[in-house]
Amino acid sequence: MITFATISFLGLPLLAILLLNVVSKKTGGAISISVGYVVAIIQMIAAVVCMALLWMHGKDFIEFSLFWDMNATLGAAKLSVDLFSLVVLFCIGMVSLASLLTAKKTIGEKTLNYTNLLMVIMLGMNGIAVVTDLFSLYVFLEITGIASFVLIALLNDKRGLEGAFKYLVMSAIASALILGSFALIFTQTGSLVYGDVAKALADWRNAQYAPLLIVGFVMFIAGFSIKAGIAPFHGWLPDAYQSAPASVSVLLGGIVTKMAGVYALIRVLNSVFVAMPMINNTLLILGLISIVFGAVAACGQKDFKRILAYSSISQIGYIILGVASGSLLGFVGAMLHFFNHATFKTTLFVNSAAVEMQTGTTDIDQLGGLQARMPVTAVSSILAFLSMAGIPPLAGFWSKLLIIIAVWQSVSAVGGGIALAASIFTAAYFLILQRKVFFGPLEDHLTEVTEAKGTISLAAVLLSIVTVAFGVLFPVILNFLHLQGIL
Amino acid sequence: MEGQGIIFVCIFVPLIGAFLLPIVGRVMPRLRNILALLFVITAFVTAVIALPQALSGTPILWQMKLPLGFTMGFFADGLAVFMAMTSSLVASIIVFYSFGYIEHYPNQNEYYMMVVLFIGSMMGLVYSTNLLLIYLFWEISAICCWRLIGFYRGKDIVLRADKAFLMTVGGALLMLIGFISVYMQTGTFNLLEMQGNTITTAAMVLILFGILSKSATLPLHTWLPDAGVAPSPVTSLLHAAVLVKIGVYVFARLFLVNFQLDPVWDTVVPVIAGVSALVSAGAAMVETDIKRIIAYSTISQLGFIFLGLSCGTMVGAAGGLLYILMHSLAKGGLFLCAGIVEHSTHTKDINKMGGLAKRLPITAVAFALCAFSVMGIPPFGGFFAKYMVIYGAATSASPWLAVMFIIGAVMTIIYLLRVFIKVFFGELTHPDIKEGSWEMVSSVAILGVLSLLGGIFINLPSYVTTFIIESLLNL
Amino acid sequence: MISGLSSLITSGNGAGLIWIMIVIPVILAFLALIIPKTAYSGRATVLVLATVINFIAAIAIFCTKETTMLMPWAGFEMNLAFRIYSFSGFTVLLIAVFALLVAIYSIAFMRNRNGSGQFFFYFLLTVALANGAVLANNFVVMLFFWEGLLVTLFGFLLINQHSKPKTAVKALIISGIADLLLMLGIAFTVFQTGSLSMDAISGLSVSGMGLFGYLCLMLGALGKAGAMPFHSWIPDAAQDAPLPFMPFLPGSLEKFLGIYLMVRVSYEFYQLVPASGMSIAVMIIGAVTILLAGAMALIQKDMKRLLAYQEISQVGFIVLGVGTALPVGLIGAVFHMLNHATYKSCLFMTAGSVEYRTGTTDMSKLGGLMKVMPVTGICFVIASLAICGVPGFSGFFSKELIFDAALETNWIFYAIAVFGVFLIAASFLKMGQAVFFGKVKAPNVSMLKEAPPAMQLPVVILAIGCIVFGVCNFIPLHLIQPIFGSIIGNHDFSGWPHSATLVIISCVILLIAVLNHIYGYKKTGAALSAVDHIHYAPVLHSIYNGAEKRYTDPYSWLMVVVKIYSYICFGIDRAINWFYDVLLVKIVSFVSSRLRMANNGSPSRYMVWSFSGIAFIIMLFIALM
Amino acid sequence: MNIVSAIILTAALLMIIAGMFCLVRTYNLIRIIIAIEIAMKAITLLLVFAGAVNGNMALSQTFVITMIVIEVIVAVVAAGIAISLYHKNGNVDIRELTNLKG
Repeated sequence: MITFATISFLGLPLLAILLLNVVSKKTGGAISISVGYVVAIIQMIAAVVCMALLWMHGKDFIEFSLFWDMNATLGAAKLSVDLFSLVVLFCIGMVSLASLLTAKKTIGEKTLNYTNLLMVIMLGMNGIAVVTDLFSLYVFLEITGIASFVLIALLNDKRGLEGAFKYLVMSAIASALILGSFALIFTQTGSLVYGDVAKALADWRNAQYAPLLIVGFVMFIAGFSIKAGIAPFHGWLPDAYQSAPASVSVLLGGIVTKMAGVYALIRVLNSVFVAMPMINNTLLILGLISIVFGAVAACGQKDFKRILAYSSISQIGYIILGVASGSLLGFVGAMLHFFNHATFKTTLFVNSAAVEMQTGTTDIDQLGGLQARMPVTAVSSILAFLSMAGIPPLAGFWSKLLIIIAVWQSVSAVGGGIALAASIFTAAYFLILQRKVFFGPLEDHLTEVTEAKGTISLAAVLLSIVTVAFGVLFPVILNFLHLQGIL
Repeated sequence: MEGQGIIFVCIFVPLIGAFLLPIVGRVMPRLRNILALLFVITAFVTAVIALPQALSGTPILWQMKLPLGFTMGFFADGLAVFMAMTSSLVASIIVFYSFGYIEHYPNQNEYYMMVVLFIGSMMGLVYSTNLLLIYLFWEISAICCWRLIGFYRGKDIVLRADKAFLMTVGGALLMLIGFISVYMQTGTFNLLEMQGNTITTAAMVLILFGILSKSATLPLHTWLPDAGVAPSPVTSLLHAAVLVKIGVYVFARLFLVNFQLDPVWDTVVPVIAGVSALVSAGAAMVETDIKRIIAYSTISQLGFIFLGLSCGTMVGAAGGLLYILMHSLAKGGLFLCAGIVEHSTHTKDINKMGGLAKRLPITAVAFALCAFSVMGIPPFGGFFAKYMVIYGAATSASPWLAVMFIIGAVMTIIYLLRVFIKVFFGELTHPDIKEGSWEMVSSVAILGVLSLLGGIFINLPSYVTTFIIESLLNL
Repeated sequence: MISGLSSLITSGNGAGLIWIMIVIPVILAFLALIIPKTAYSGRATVLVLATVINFIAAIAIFCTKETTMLMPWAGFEMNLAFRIYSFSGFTVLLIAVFALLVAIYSIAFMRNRNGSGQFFFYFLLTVALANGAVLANNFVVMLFFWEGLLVTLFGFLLINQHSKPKTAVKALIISGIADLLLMLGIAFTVFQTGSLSMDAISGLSVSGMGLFGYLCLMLGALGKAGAMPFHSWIPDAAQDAPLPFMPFLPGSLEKFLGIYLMVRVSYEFYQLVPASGMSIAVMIIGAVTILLAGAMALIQKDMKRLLAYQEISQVGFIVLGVGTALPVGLIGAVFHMLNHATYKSCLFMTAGSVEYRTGTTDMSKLGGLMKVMPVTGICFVIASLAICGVPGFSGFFSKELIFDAALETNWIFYAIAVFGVFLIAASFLKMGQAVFFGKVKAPNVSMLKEAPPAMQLPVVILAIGCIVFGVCNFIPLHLIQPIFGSIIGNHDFSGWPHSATLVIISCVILLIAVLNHIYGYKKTGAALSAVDHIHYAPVLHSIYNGAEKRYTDPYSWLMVVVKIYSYICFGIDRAINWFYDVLLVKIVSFVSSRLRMANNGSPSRYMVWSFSGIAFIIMLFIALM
Repeated sequence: MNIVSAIILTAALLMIIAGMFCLVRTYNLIRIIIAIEIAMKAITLLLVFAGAVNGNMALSQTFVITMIVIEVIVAVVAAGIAISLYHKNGNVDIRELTNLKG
């Protein structure tokens, strides 16, 4: 059971890729989406099962291996899942499912390509979630990255290509920086497994190449900041999000940049750079800048997806803030916010996909009063946005609260205060978007618009339910975490 | 325990029931209306049932232990039950009024849902023992307020709704920072566990921001007059019965009951309240939009409530509570009357109205009754509240505050008379209008009569408020 | 009911009486409102019944020994407490008498007029509230009834003025301010003693907090009595309200209440020291009122307005008397209050009778009415003699007492008061001659006849009162003096004034007034313009002009102040709104548009940002290390 | 630090700077790809240097080889996008790529 569950994270996407490339192109398009559904759903189930197993056995993590013998010495990439990676894996499944649900109506004849690439990107992300050494991390990062470039450019339109190229260039720089930092760190450690690196770095100040290590740290932060889209490294992010096809935006905004940037950063930070206040504090400041910058910039945007992109920058700031606080509470907050962000941001991108599909545009100046015509989309967007703005009892509030308490407690009250007060800008762009798209009088040329039927609405509804349920049942979750000894 | 059941019914019937209404509304609009009324009345009835126990000295308490000091619970002491009763009573009448007012507009499902949710959040807020819960319900009410103000969906109207939302949420965020600062100091969000703590000035200021923004006190008040674009029952709900009272209630709950304050706040808060009362009273004199005038009057009267609650004397505090009740009844009535006038004449400009007393006699009388109550003229209920507040101020550490509020009271008389005379007397401008529907007219009549009875049978409400204040302050 | 009443009276159950005095008028008031217009006699019956019951109960109360009653009410010592004692019993009796007389008069007057139901309704409510205010033994209870009169006042003034309710607004605002000051005064007073019970407060000193308390209480009482600067609604009301309102509220009831409180405040709650600053201040208010209102009365061309100004002027005398803080002033003031109510009600009623028959009170349209309305005319003359203070009539005796007191404090006050008498006499000579003597002149001469008996009855009774209270002044004075036994000792003020000099001076002044009138009459040939030589005197002319345009009306100034203040506040409010609506929005949109422009779509720009970000990180590292 | 490491590090630094400068200053898509490759080669050098310093040459070599493979894929994808853009725009000037901004 446990083996199956763990192996399915990497094995299933691989298997699906094989399967999809065996079938002919004609039939492939039809079944590929269904295959995707199966993979995504199984991944979600597997994540939940693993969580249950962790809980039942009272373990912190489960180690496993894909092809090699677990106990082989050389080159044996050990994989491991703990609660955080399982939450993340669940999110990957969830967002992939949402992306697939959206894709069914929007992607057209490229369905097979799309599903193939989706499987690749899932493989990459799952890999990021389960690896335990920097080398494998890099490999899966690149897999994720390459798949997402192609996905953005999937429809081969001008905008998509442009966005993909910008993403590619920035991502390559990020890779160079990350890899450079790994190389510099490698000078000191001689191993790339998280635990070994952490041990070797514990005494880094006395190392032979200490200055090089500092350069490595800088490169590390900068590299992952580009990947995560933290201000001021964010330039590519709105362009990529805006230009991608609707279902790919769902994927990118919901999970990909979070995996490639934020999760990897958190993972490395937590397992490698243990107790380095310098890095934590830097990230804290970057997180604060991101929060304020993203939110203020979002207020002036004219495009639905760009608003969401900038809000991602802002929300990533919160996650970074939680981790940077260095305390367990902050980490849990970040984890929960990661999950919540995946939920509400995916909802919003699904909504933007619905609006784009039904009206043909995402320019908010050309929209208005859609609530009368698209009630499901409107209501789910309100819920998602309120969750994002940290309005209780929705999910976003609780994770934000934990993060801010953690920052307040362990670093500075001012930081926490600023982070919280910046939510007002979140509320501001939420209102601008709602007013221009959903609330307000119905524009004349939109009177014929109907609700996006079928899978898109289904995705929005399901995700909204998750957001609301998580928020309302948060006391239960909190109690559970407490009983598990995590809090 | 039976008592806890009562609180749960009181909170969750409207809170959860609200979400049923749109579903019911798709099938049977009439049933939806009745259900909405029923939910609100349930809240009122349960609050009344809870009153004896709240006054008995062993209030109902329900708690759920949570880690990190997040322990949540509901607690029905006299103050909470009093607020619940006041707001649900007025809200019931307002919902009843809506039957007539709102029936020709689209989005009724959302309207009833939001109204009932609004009441539910108020119920939840007053019983909460946890700062987070207070914040939670506080924000729910802000959301409802946002949807309700934007009910007519016009571009301008939605902008105003956004403004109200932004200002109250902005204040609330600052308040949350204050809450967290208190949490850092005490290690818990549970009010019952942090009773009697002295809180820092910074936290006090931050929390005050939230309270002032919600209760529309200078300088965070400007959303309230702008919210007059909402349907009249909504403005009534916002300005009179529920929304602005949330801030006042939290002020009473936190600073009257729970925290020790530096004595300097006994002067600072009344001064803020006084400036607010005076400036808004002046603005009310200049405005020509009937709803904006009454809205400014609300801001002005809230100053009196704050004065009563913050001046540091028992009489003042009891007067403040009494003021909440009387103001809810009377101001609710005024807004509903304004709604009838607006509905009949299709204008809100008082310069374009006149002599309506001939055509809307019951409305005119109800308006007069409510206006006299707000002015604080006996035998209407507002008199006692105003007297107690001013007496409380005059006997506090800084008696000169009372002078400020006497000027405010004079201004109240002047501007309310101005509206009353301009609208209901003078040359008849709209000869062919008639009274609103029977639901609307009877609602305002009830509120007018309640304002009067509240003064004549003052011993009932006054007994409750006196008891509450004495038991709270002698803890 | 009557039997129940009599048993109450015999048993001397004060508490029951108090309820009768308050509750029964209220119930009957609603009855009068409900009875349809067609059943006018029903309404009238209710009114008479109520006032008669009230009268009987008042007699009973007057005869009752000191009684207190206390019921819990609004908490915090705000008990429903009443107290019957000599002064309150006396005042209640006065209220009842005048209410009864005016009721009889108004039944005849209001027949066939609009709004009689409302009028009776407010009438009875006013009686109930006034009774409550006088009998109250708790400040809040007193304030409750006292301020409640605002509602009925407003109602009275609205009855005929649906299209132009300016006077109602003015009256409510002015009285409202006075009542709020009273509220403040009560708060300050109670602050010193800690008790709301009125009989628990005595002899506070007028200093410090007490000064404010006393001042506010006095202003509240002055406002009710209609002294300057709270007077200006009364002349307007005289023109706008149904006529019986004038003898009822401003003519009698409000004076009783105001002076009742003034006396209690100055002699009971506070210890007003003779010739102290506050005493002088109150006297100045009185003197100014006498002078200005008298001067205004002089030039009026309308009976009702003239009477109204005269009435204000009379209040000045009373205030002057109270303000001396001397026993003789006190007795003079209370006696004057009674006399004033008598003759002023009588005068208003005669004016009402004139209006009833001729349809106007404009003196330029009237003349020689003595021939057609002899009873009314004679009563008018008697009351005029009383108000002018002609020796032998009631006004003379009370005025002499006040003169005594004023002279004792400072001769200036005496001089002003005496000059006031001149103004009064001059204006009454003018009005009397213009309206009742000379050629018969009226808009409808042919249909003129004496007023109906029901209107004559109270007029005659009051006229007789003017004579009786003068000739047999021991009757009222022996009622009044025991009330203030503790203050005045065993002194008896009845009988002829003790200072012959003052009497002679008064007589001389009256003579001068007559000469002045004759001079003016000879000069212009018309009674109405007999004072034109004063009206159009060089300097006075422009002052009068201004006054006629209400430049001297404190209310106009108040409204100007309110308006300026309101615009300032509105400006502040708009500025705050501008901050949120414009400035904040502009700042945020400016910043975000800059950020938009910064993101120009060029990858090299993004890279430059990234490199600057790296530089920033390095700086942070350096700073953090 | 010996002279060899100093030379290697300086070389790597120069290559990185060259790559980055090229990235910022050039407008040709193909040149940008080349610039990325230059920078990546510097990183490769660093990895080799690291292996030499800590003695774990095997891991270093594995890493370098894997990296080269990935680099190729990235370069291929980038070139593919560049070619597509050339088909759409008729040139490979990055200044044409400003549809997305704001």
